[in-house]
Amino acid sequence: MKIVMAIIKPFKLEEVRDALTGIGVHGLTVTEVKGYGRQKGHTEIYRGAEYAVSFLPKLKIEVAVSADQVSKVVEAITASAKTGQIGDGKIFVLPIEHAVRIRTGETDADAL
Amino acid sequence: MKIVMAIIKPFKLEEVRDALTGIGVHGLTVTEVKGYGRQKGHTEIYRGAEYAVSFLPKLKIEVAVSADQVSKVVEAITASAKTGQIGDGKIFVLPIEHAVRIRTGETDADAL
Amino acid sequence: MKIVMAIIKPFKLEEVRDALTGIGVHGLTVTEVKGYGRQKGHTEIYRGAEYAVSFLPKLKIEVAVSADQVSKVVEAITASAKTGQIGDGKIFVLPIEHAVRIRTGETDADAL
Amino acid sequence: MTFKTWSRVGLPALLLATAFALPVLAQTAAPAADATTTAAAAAAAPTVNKGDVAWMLTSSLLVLMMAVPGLFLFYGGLLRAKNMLSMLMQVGYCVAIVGIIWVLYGYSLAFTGGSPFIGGFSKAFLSGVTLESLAATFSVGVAIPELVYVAFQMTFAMITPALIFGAFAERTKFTAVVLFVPLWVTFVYFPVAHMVWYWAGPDAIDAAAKAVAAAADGAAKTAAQAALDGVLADAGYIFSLGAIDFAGGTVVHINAGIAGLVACIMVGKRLGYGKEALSPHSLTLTMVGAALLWVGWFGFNAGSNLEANAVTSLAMMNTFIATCAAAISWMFVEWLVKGKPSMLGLASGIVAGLVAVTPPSGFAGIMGSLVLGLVVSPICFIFCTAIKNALGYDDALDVFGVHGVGGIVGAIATGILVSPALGGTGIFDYTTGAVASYDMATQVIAQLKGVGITVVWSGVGTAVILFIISVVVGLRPTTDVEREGLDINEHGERAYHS
Amino acid sequence: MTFKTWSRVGLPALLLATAFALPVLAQTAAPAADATTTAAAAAAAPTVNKGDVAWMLTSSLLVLMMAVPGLFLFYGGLLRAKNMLSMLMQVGYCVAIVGIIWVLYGYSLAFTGGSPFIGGFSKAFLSGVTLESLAATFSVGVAIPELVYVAFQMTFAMITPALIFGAFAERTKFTAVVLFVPLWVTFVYFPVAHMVWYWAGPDAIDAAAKAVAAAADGAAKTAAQAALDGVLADAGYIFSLGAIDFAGGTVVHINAGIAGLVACIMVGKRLGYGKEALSPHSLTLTMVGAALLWVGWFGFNAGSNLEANAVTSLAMMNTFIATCAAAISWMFVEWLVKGKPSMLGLASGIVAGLVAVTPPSGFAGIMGSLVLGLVVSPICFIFCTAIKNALGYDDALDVFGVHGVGGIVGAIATGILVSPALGGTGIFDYTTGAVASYDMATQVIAQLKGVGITVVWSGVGTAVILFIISVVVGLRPTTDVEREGLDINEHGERAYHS
Amino acid sequence: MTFKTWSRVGLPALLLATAFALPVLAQTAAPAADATTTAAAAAAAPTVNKGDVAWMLTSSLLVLMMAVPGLFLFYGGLLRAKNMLSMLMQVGYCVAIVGIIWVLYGYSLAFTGGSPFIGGFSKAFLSGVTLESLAATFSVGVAIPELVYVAFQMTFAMITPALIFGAFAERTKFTAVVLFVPLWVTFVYFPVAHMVWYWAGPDAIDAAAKAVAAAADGAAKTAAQAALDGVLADAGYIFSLGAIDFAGGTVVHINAGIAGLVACIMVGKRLGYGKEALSPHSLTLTMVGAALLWVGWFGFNAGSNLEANAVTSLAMMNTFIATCAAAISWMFVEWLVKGKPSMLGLASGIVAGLVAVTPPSGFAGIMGSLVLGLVVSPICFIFCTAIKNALGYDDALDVFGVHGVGGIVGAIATGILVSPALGGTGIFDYTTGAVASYDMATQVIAQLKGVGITVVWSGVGTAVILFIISVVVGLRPTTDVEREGLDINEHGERAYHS
Ligand SMILES: Nc1ncnc2c1ncn2[C@@H]1O[C@H](COP(=O)(O)OP(=O)(O)O)[C@@H](O)[C@H]1O
Ligand SMILES: Nc1ncnc2c1ncn2[C@@H]1O[C@H](COP(=O)(O)OP(=O)(O)O)[C@@H](O)[C@H]1O
Ligand SMILES: Nc1ncnc2c1ncn2[C@@H]1O[C@H](COP(=O)(O)OP(=O)(O)O)[C@@H](O)[C@H]1O
Repeated sequence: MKIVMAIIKPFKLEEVRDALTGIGVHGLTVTEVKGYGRQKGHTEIYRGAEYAVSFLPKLKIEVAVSADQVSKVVEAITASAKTGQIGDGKIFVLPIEHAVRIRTGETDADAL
Repeated sequence: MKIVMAIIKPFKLEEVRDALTGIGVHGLTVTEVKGYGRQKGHTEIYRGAEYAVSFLPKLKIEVAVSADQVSKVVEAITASAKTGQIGDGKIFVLPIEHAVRIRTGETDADAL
Repeated sequence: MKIVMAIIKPFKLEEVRDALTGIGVHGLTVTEVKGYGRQKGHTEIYRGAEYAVSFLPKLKIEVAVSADQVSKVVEAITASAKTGQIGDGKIFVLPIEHAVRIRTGETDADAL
Repeated sequence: MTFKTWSRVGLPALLLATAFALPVLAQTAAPAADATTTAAAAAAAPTVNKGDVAWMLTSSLLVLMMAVPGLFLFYGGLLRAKNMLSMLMQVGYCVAIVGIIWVLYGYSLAFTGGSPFIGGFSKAFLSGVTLESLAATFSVGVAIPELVYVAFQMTFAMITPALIFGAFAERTKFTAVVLFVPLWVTFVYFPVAHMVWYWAGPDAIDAAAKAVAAAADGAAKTAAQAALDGVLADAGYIFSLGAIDFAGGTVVHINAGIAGLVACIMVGKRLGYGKEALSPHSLTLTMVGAALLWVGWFGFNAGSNLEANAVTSLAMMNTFIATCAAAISWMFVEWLVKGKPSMLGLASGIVAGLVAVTPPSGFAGIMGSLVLGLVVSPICFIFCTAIKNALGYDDALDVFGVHGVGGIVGAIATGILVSPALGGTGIFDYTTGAVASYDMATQVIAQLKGVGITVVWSGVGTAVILFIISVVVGLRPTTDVEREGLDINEHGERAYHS
Repeated sequence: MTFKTWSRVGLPALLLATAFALPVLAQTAAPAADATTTAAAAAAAPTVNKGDVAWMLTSSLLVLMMAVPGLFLFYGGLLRAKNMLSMLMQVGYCVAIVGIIWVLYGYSLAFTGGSPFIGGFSKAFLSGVTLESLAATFSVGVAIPELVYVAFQMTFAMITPALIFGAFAERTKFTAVVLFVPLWVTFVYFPVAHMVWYWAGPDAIDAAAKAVAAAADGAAKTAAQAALDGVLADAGYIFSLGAIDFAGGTVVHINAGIAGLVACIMVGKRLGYGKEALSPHSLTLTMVGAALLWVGWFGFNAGSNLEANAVTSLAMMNTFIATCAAAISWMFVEWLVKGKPSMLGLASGIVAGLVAVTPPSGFAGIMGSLVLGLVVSPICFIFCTAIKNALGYDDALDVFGVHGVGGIVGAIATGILVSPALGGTGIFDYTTGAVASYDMATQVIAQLKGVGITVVWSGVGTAVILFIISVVVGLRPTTDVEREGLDINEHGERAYHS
Repeated sequence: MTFKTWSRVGLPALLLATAFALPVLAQTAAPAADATTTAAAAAAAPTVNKGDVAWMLTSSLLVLMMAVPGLFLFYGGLLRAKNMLSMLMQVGYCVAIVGIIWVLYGYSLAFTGGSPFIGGFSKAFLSGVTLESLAATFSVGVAIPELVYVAFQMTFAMITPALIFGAFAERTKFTAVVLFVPLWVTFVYFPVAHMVWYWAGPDAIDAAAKAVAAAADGAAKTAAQAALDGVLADAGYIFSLGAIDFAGGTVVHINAGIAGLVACIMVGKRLGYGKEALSPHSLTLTMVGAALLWVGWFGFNAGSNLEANAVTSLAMMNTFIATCAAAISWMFVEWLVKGKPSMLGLASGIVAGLVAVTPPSGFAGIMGSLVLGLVVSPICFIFCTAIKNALGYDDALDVFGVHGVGGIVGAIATGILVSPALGGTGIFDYTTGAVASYDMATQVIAQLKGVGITVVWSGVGTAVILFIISVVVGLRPTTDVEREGLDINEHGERAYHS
């Protein structure tokens, strides 16, 4: 099993969710994060003070899937989250050793 | 070492924390997340507009523990976070290769 | 490739970011989290009710780097995030199996 | 989404169309005389001063502002975010429905004669309240348009039930609240307001007293005296006992405070009470609400003089100073007892001071108000902390601890602070046209009677009403609904998105 | 940061320095007579009552409070956080620029004679408006200082264009708004205000009518009658048609509502409209804003009586009760149709009620207002839900659905509710000094004409103005800017940080 | 939780009980004559108009609303969330403690005769201020109840020290603030208020001047003239210099602005100042606060006329237009210089305009106010950006840059704008009963003297007070406390939870 963790632009969430449910993935967890990268931020001005804001709002999506689904999931996210402009984000795949569904105690593939 | 990452219902936090300290785990990190899964959301209505809200508030708990403690920790979380109703959440176990305590520079098991 | 995940004190963010860019790391993702650990919290008092608040505001930083950069990154974070006082936080290193840049489809090291 | 339910909407509209046919403002149809004006007719016609009208219109708005948005913010900020809208909804509903009830029959029940306990229906649908009809003030020969009085008093009725919601916040079904408000104002508020505030007015008494003085011989004297006695007897029960309440300490605060205590016990504790942190989601909003309550309260207290004169400014200064003193007092008491002065403590002190000075605001001297403010906060503080925790009821926003207890302290203190020897104004006797002689024991006992009657009436009335509601629709939502929040479940909304 | 741009700032200052040289308040330079005072001079000099002044000053502030912070909050809370500041900026800018325009030429265009469609420039720069000049009220012989009237009417002009912003919120360039406001007040608001509200005043009519009565023989009679006809003809076009509008239902609400509809269609839908959730970022702020609108609206409605008397209190009670009824009505309609009573629904009902009761507030009976409130909410509800969704325009904050539709309902209902047979006041005829005879059909037709003219004027005017702006600077920001939010991109700020 | 500390609470209560024994309002004990009424007795007794009373009561509340919640929001929103409650606490404490001090001795020190620099203790505990005592207005023969004046002036004293807190926000110990406020009002505010505003009043001067005119022969003339000179000399020092300040530009804004500058330098910079982003946590709250300041400021400026007449409406219009102009001016200046028009800029312009128009509000013509508004914003803008950054002091919320600088601009401009040739009212001379002849240089020099004295008094006084406090309890919290936030550490609370 793997966790696919993607950093995306916030307004792409609905499209990514739809793409994932389209390929049969029915669970995911989303976190509001701030990203720092090549995409440049803004200058904010508050009366006398100017601040360069380099952290931009992004969403982190985490999807646990069985190993054989990983490439399909990565593709789905890539396709749906892409705008082609800098700051579209990254996808990372991490290994999971074990999974449990709290409600039932089912484990691993059954837990997803 | 492993990281035990659990998605739970928000109001279960205190119970889970108590369960973990009960088995000698004294550190953890909590993130507010939104979860999408089997548990159905709500419809929100704002004057003319109805939105199906499928993302529900959840908490993500991350606990770094030595490999031998993993099963005890998973059990403690399962037991304390369970309501038996859909949406109770998941537990994932991920490998950690290295850990450091910033204050002292201690590493691995000593860092926890 | 690895993900270096660090829990730090919130006001250290700018210093850590500068330390990382100083060693050539130009991307990272930040999440607001709450930490529970040795550092003791506060008591909040709201009229009749006193609550011991044991969860303290922290930031989680996630940096994906190639395996050979890990130790440099860990050092940079340790050095810049340290105050020497309890609650400075932890660094965990996790393996990544795969990485993709959404905008271009580049993978692995090229994706960072 | 179905529109077939539309048809049902027509019913209330139809019912009201009937009332609507009453030519309430058509001047020809207006009865020439009502209780107020008949009595006044005996004397010279009272005059209306536009300065008074301006002040009373302003005061009505200030009291409205206390409820919306004052109470919205003061109460709402203390809740968890998931229940924020439920409070705004309840308070907003309360204000709106009470306004409707007020013009349908509320004003009539509270402010027409009839029995010492409740008025009649002679002014239902504001029948007979025209552009010409007048309401008495506290000065002989000075009146305000009756509609001004209707509006001003309406705002009191609007806010009082809303105060109670703080006690059972975060855990009460909206349908229960929907039923509670009309029943409570009808069976608790209007009677208590009538008992405390209804009287024949200064012009009627003055005229009758002058008739006694002018009466030529024994028989005429007896007749005139009987007439005077009749005028004096045309008053609410608590008023007749000699209890004084300048701006509604009993009617509003004790009434709501006791109802809150009963209600929070009957509804039961919030899930997690005493275990989880039920932290306020925005103390900023709470403090802004406290500030708006303070500003608005001058409509309440200084408006209750019904004129814009020196007594009004006295009521204003008393309200200022008691509040300042209570805020400082709560701050230091908490600092001493808990180790830190909290902003919520300061805000609580502000409200405790405002509550306590409500009954004596037009009667006390300013130094008296200062002492009252200093004294009330420690007492409320004990009730909101030690006593509430010891007894274990979940009065979520301390309606009893602040409004009930503060109101009782203020009502009793009024009997003391009115004393001319302590800088108070004394009590004016309209039959003699001078300040009456004052005896502290007598007055304090009268105050205690007023408090006692209000406590019992409100306590019993509230309990009966809630019992009926609990049988009919139930008081509490399901555990799941309460956990997830009332907003999303009962109202289909959430207060905040990013 | 460069300071070379500083030099450019001097220009507007210089321009104004010219105006500044006009000795507007120097009492010697003040023309002894203006339209108002000339007419009045024929009769006894009208008197000023300080109670009226106090109330009108207060009312002006209440209307200001409706805009800032009322509209800030009511509108702002409904937006996504990333566009919050853009709304505060637009409303703040609107209030400020209209204030300046008002004293430069706006007051003059709206409230001097000239043509039935627009006034002239005789009072530009408030020339001739001195500490001595007076403005008429609706009572013969009663005046207020003209500057009080200038201030009061200014606040109406300040808020009206700001109402429109709700329709095209979250997607309009700030530069477009900067151009829109001055153009719209000049070519739409001032003419409509002039058409609806400009008249010679009661003293002028009364004096001319008395002159007719006093005229000795036929020739004198004819001359006097001609003079009277002249005075009666010195009025705005819609006023002359006999349409009545107590506090601005046509001028403010229909005007803004129609402009909003046109604008939201011309600007186009928000990105993601109908697909993504465009949820309000803080319904708390929205409800606080609705509450402040409610409180402030009494300045609007009761202030429009220009005096502090019984009619003022009637306007106040009507405003209270229509609002209460509309809030309750919206709540129950939504409960029936959608299954849950929402707080936003309650807030919407409050505003719908306020809008609807604006034109009849000083004319209707209180039971009439109650029925009006019950009726207006379901109508607005249908427009904000079924009809808007069916037609697919993105009126983001329902400016048309609430202000436009509610205003039309209220304007028409005014023709009915003014009926003395329904408890209304009837329409006073200053030539006879009595309430005129009333015919419902006639009056409703007059109202419909007023509505129709306003709809056409506002619709056409707004479309032309926006078309010009779209050519000159464009209406919409880029997609990226809209996605990321107007605040950070157009104003360099974000509303919230932690 | 221990209750043994309870006993200590009794002490202040006991102290006050002594004061309480003074029969301040008992009418028999009231001295028949005080400075105001003695003087007036020579002329016809002045009359009280209820319209004035209504307006002044309203004005007092408007000024209270500026502080709470106006300043709460305007200042609080600009802070980081972790320090929000500390500001609410400080402002709330300030208002409350100053209210108490005011009735104990503050009113007496400011508004009784004695020396040109400070009053005496003759009205301590409001001794002699009864329901009958009157205070002069600016019109001969017109008075208001003295308690109205006490209330109105109290609200000025309440808000002024709170303005200073913006300068040293986010880094000052609460205990330091607790000591600062009583010391500062006593040694800085009351003297400056006395110097600027204390005078014998129009009736006294008028009566004395008439006595001079009526005096039969040389000896009587000399005596009468001496009496007149005595009456004229019975005034504060700055007043005697001929400096004019309609609503408190020197007393409130320069005073607080200079104190803020001194304080922020003495307290030192915030941790991270100039390095980390110290972003405002809610510009929404800030703009709502600015709006409430605007609305409330009319109580300040128009209320300062003490009557509800045409001059009051002039003060209102001036306040409106200067503010509109300053808002627009700041917006465009920032747009030109920084490239974007920011909402905080607009809000800053609003406040700068309000500050600047405070001293000339009842003296200037409306076009003069417009120019003043256009001019003041660029000046304040330079101080809040270029100059502050260049000099490196951390005036966190620009108390000096907006209130100090704007106040100085306004005070000097008053000397110009009062000119009848520029549309101003001129200065009334009560000895002749006409507008005095005007010389711009003379008046501007008088204004500069007033400014200079205030700057020095406030600067020195504040420095001494803060030095003493820094020795006694210290000014700054520990680094850890400042990092984590004052709220949780000093008050045991956090403003927001979810
Ligand atoms: N090395 C990294 N580790 C973790 N997150 C990263 C890393 N590099 C980029 N990110 C995340 O991806 C987001 C997008 O990256 P950015 O470099 O701006 O654009 P792009 O993905 O188009 O190259 C960043 O805002 C950040 O959240
Ligand atoms: N495949 C997944 N990857 C990551 N998170 C998941 C996944 N499936 C579920 N979750 C998380 O677990 C939560 C609960 O899942 P859900 O399917 O609603 O109920 P249950 O855990 O009872 O099966 C979701 O809200 C989501 O946050
Ligand atoms: N076992 C753990 N798993 C995950 N996070 C941890 C763990 N232990 C500590 N943390 C995180 O690190 C933070 C700092 O830990 P703490 O024990 O307070 O101090 P220190 O790092 O100085 O030992 C905690 O607030 C928490 O967020």
